[in-house]
Amino acid sequence: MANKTSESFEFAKKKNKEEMKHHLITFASMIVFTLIAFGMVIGDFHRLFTIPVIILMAVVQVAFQLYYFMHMSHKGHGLPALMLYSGVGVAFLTILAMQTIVWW
Amino acid sequence: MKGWVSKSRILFLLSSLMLVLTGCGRSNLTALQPKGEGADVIFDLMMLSVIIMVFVGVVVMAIYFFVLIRFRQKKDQEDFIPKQTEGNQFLEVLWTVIPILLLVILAVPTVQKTFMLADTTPSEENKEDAITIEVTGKQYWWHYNYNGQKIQTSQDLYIPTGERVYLKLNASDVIHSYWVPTISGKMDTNPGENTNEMFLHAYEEGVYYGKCAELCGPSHSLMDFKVIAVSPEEFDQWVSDMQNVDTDATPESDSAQRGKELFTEKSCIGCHAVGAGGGASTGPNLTNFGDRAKLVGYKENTKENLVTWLLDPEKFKPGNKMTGKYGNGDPVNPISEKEASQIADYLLQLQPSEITPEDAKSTDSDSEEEK
Amino acid sequence: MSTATAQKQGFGATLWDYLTTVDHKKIAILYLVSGGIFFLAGGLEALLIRIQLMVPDNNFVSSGMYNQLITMHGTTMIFLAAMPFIFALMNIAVPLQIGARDVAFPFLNSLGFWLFFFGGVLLNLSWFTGAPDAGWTAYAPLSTTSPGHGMDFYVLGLQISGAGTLIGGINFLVTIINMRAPGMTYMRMPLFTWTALVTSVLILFAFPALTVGLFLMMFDRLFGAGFFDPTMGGNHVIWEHLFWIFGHPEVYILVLPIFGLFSDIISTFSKKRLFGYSAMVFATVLIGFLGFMVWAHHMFTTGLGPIANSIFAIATMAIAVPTGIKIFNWLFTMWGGVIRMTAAMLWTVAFIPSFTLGGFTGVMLAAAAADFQYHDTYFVVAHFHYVIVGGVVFGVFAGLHYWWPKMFGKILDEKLGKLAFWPFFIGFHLTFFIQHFLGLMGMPRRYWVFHSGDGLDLGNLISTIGAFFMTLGTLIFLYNVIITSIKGEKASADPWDARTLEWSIPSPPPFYNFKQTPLVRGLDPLWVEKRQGNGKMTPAEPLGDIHMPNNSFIPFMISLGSFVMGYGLIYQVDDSRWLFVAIAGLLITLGSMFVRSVKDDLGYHIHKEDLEEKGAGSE
Amino acid sequence: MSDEQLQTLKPGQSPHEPEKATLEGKNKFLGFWFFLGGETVLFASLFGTYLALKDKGAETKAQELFGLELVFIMTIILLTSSLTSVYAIYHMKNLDFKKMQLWLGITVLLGASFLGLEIYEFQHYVHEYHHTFTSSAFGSAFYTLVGFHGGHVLFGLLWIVTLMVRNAKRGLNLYNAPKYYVASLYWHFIDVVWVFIFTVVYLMGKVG
Ligand code: HEA
Ligand code: HEA
Ligand code: HEC
Ligand code: CUA
Ligand SMILES: [Cu+2]
Repeated sequence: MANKTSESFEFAKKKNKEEMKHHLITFASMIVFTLIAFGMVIGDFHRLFTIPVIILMAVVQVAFQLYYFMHMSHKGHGLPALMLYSGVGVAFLTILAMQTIVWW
Repeated sequence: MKGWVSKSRILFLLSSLMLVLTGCGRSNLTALQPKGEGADVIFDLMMLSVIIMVFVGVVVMAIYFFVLIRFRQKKDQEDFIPKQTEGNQFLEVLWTVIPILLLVILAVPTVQKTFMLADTTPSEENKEDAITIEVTGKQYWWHYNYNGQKIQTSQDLYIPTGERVYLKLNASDVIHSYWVPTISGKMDTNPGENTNEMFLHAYEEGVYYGKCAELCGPSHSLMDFKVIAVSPEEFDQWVSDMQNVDTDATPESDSAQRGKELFTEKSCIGCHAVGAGGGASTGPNLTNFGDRAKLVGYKENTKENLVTWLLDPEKFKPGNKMTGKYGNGDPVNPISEKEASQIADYLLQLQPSEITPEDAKSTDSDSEEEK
Repeated sequence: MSTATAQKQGFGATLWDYLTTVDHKKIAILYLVSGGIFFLAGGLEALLIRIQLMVPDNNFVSSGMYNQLITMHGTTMIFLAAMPFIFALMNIAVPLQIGARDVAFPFLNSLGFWLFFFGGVLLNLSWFTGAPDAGWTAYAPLSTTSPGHGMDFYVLGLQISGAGTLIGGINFLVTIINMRAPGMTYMRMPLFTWTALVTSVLILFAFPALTVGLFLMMFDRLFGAGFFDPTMGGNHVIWEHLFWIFGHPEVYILVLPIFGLFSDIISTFSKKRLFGYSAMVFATVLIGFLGFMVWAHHMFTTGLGPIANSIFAIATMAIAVPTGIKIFNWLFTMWGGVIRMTAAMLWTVAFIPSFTLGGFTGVMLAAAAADFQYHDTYFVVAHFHYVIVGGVVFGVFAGLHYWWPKMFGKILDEKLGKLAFWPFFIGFHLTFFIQHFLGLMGMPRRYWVFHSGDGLDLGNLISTIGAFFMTLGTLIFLYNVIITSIKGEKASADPWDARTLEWSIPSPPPFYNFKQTPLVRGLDPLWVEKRQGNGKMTPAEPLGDIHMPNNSFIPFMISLGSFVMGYGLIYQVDDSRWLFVAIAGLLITLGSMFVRSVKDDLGYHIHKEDLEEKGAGSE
Repeated sequence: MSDEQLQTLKPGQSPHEPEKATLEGKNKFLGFWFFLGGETVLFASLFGTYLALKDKGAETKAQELFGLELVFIMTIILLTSSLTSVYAIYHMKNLDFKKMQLWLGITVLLGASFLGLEIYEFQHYVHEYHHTFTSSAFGSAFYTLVGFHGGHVLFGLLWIVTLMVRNAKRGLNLYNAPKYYVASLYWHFIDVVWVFIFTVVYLMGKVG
């Protein structure tokens, strides 16, 4: 294990701190998305309007989780992303099928 | 190497021979001699696909045998190093594009015919006259309800020739599948809300063999039925005969009369209706039992067989839903042999209609009847 | 631990070694042996099926027994014979082909095997009390209402062995991605490794659907849930979807690695590099991709409607294109080469027309409207035995002949190999070719009897005779295995004049595989060195200590625990005291996992000096 | 290599990505992500089943059944636990073991309270509405989907606690860093699934 100098460690630490700030912002926006989603349901908007919006909120929130909290935005996550999206592809087909060709 | 080739050739010859020997199978069971619209349409599609496959097959096999014969290692080639070709763009494009084209040729009629077969609503002008029948698959028999005609029957489905008869398919226990190969493709019968629809359109009169095609338990392979296609006039006759059954009529013989009483005493009536109007449908409707060619779908409908069935249904249909549920509650001897004989006499004289499978025998004549 | 493996061992020690091994080469042998046993069991079941169908209205087995036989035959062959064969071949070849010392997760490799094994044993124990009888597809509600415990064994046996397979899949994914030797880029990987990679991806995404399906079925059968019960608002179509979302990719899981090994074998025995390598890779990926969009072609008659049927029909047909690319590339690899007809090559050459015919009938089935006639008839039985036996089983035989020297250090007798081939090959076509016509002549599948007078007698008789020919072939192969292990000659490192890395090290390889990690300089690295170098791989690193994983008994215990839990769950419906057995099993599993996570397992080192002592000339 | 792995890492030392510093770590990292890809399909199958069976056979439909207050609280708790586990990994990257353990401890507490509320919620449905696992297909599908998630939470808790206890004495090293990292990924994934559960099951259930 090649030991790096403590300078580079300090640098990394600073970068981590920077990132942590982003994480806080991420978290705050996730809470906001949640509030919007719940708010729309409680507010009793039309369902054709509500459903797409809350699903969108969920997708954005999940993207935040994946890219920031789970660091998928960092490099070296190409294959994890590929596999995850392949999984999402299969997941999408599965759910689509269950919605459309189970009852007739 | 020569041996290899000739051996495969012999094999091929042998299999073609087998085909000739067996012919195309029983003429009222095979899918290869269609006698109805659905089977006909499908047969065309099959032939188209076979032609495409034969074409590709010939190309593949030609290259295959050429390569195997031409490029086998020769005696002096132990140390020969062939050229290490990486590929050939032209060839690779060729064998990508040609199959795509062939598949398009197959896909277009496939889609067209898939939609055609799924078109199960009668057209505007014959909406009134179109016959719709509810088919219910049960372990291990079929129940029919001619809604428009107010007739309920079982096992044998009477239809007129020359028109589409619409079926609504359902099951009451597990999945079955309704298949009359010579007239039409199959369709599953689902338990629950998922009702399926299909049509039968027989071109000619005949007794067509039907099979249950979805594993449904121990007697899956015995869940046979018949579709009896008769001329429209005969069909109308049959309908009116069935609608006018007199269920109270006294049987001619004493034995049959006693049988009729036993039919109630031994709780048969709890599951079997006699009378096309309906009633219990836990077991097959027996209104025209005497007209049937087959007992429980596949056994010759003789008195002897019927008595055997009544004494021990397991003998003919393992796992059937009648065993142990009738008679005096004694699972071993629910009814005596004498009683069975009397009931048999009663059931066999239930022949309300002039129209029987005999009237539709035209296509059945070329294959011998089984024992 | 290192000393234990180095010494000559008694039987007990050997047994213990295999129970605890994490060495991919030994796990390969474990997979091979258990897969082989299950194959014989499945074959025996097939024979009984064929004997029952030899003559019309036969009563050789009862109808209930017949349904158990077909269910167990299908389930055993797919999950317990074909899958472990695939894993055996992947285990022996993949790490060696990429120049790795072991797989990425040796411990998980072992765990995957033992879970598979115990799942298989659980499933087969059902024979004592009544085996599952609703077909290998286990369609509800027949399966959920089937009396007795047969279907419970099916559900839990497959659940446990499925977990093992999933673990194995992830292991191979990471192995292939992370453990490649320097210079072994993706586009230099042998085709077998490529197909193993794609197959692992398919496993990763297909098996979870089965897992869920089996859970739902378990809840319905054992805990009173109503997923598939129409009276409770359930719907059996959900099962059909889940099963086939798994089931269709599963058939490509089986056949892709076989495609890969055929590619390696054909190029080896034609002395040519693979024709259209990148097209082959692309086709593999495309088949994997399309494999997930076609599952409903098994459900054309379920009643999904013409729109869904058409979409799935077209998607299904599309798979013919990449598969065709493969067929033609194989033919053109042989074109211009020098073909050596060894036993391995014989199976391969026989595969091409057999599989192609199976593929053709597949495309015919894909024509949705026509499938209304084919579905659930012997036409389908013929189709899938043509692709599975003519593809997968031929492939396994070819692969075994090819890699046997690498696994056991001895070459399977070539004469006997060819002698086994002919009866099997002829029997195969005899059995299954005629079945196409049986189906079209009105014989549905899963039929315990057919009636005399239905015109099906002769075809069935011929089919049965064919099955006996296949048995003969199998027996000759078994004899070959025994004879070879007794007096076969020792194999050299590279008996076939082959092209890939596994042939650069001794047969069988030392337990650390490569003394020095090789440097890969091109596609077919060994061939490159043989033509352009001195015939040996150049090392990519100086000789140094080698880090090795420790053996472990924990995988066995985890699997044993889940086996016990499965048993308990099955019988708790009869008597709730069995719940304690289930809980005990769970505790064994969790406890073993706990031990695993708190006990550091750092492995050990083989020291440089020991390696030098063993002699530099181990190649 | 191996013994080095057990040396405790201290702040001020490199590497700053201790979870991926060894080959084992890299393998674990990749393998676990792949596993999550598989889990995606697993949960999709459960979601699909739930959507197909929603309200089927049940007396009480989703709209009347669900209350949003509790779900909201549970959501906030789980989201927060996601943040706290990010903090833990932040401190791990800075090689500050003590703080990492602290934040993980908070994560565990939040997770446990989430689980407690979930159990309470189930109880409520069973007692007030007789909405049980065996009462209808809807019930079966609901408890299976949400229960699978709950099971994941439980497993995650056991896992993290085991890690914390096992390593309490010896601190962070290259051997256990990947384990911590992977456990945190798992925890985030649980949160991802929950986001879809509260949206698809509860909110969409309420909307009807
Ligand atoms: C290894 C296993 C395997 C493989 C590889 C395949 C390959 C294919 N299968 Fe098969 N299949 C099964 C195993 C397999 N199948 C099993 C087990 C079942 C039954 C399960 C059960 O119900 O129990 C089944 C059932 C099955 C059905 C459902 C039938 C029914 O139940 O009604 C269908 C329908 O579309 C189908 C289609 C196909 C197609 C289109 C391919 C294609 O991938 C084939 C592609 C190959 C070729 C086409 C040949 C080579 C190509 C060329 C030479 C190019 C040119 C060709 C053309 C232009 C046509 N299969
Ligand atoms: C990998 C998959 C695989 C393989 C290799 C096989 C191999 C064979 N299969 Fe099978 N089969 C299936 C998968 C497979 N099958 C599936 C999935 C089904 C559907 C099940 C269902 O409907 O649910 C099926 C169904 C099926 C049927 C239809 C049953 C029905 O629908 O009613 C038939 C009938 O002929 C059959 C026959 C055979 C035969 C003769 C072989 C032969 O190739 C077997 C050759 C091998 C041997 C003959 C072994 C030799 C045995 C010995 C030497 C005995 C020695 C014994 C000891 C020492 C203990 N199979
Ligand atoms: C529990 C319900 C039940 C009772 C009671 C019952 N049956 Fe049946 N019966 C059935 C069922 C179900 C079948 C269909 C069996 C099959 O084909 O799988 C059947 C079939 C038959 C058949 C053959 C019908 C055909 O279409 O070929 C006859 C005849 C018959 N029953 C007569 C009787 C008589 C006589 C009795 C009384 C002594 C009786 N049944 C009592 C359920 C019952
Ligand atoms: Cu009914 Cu098979
Ligand atoms: Cu398929």
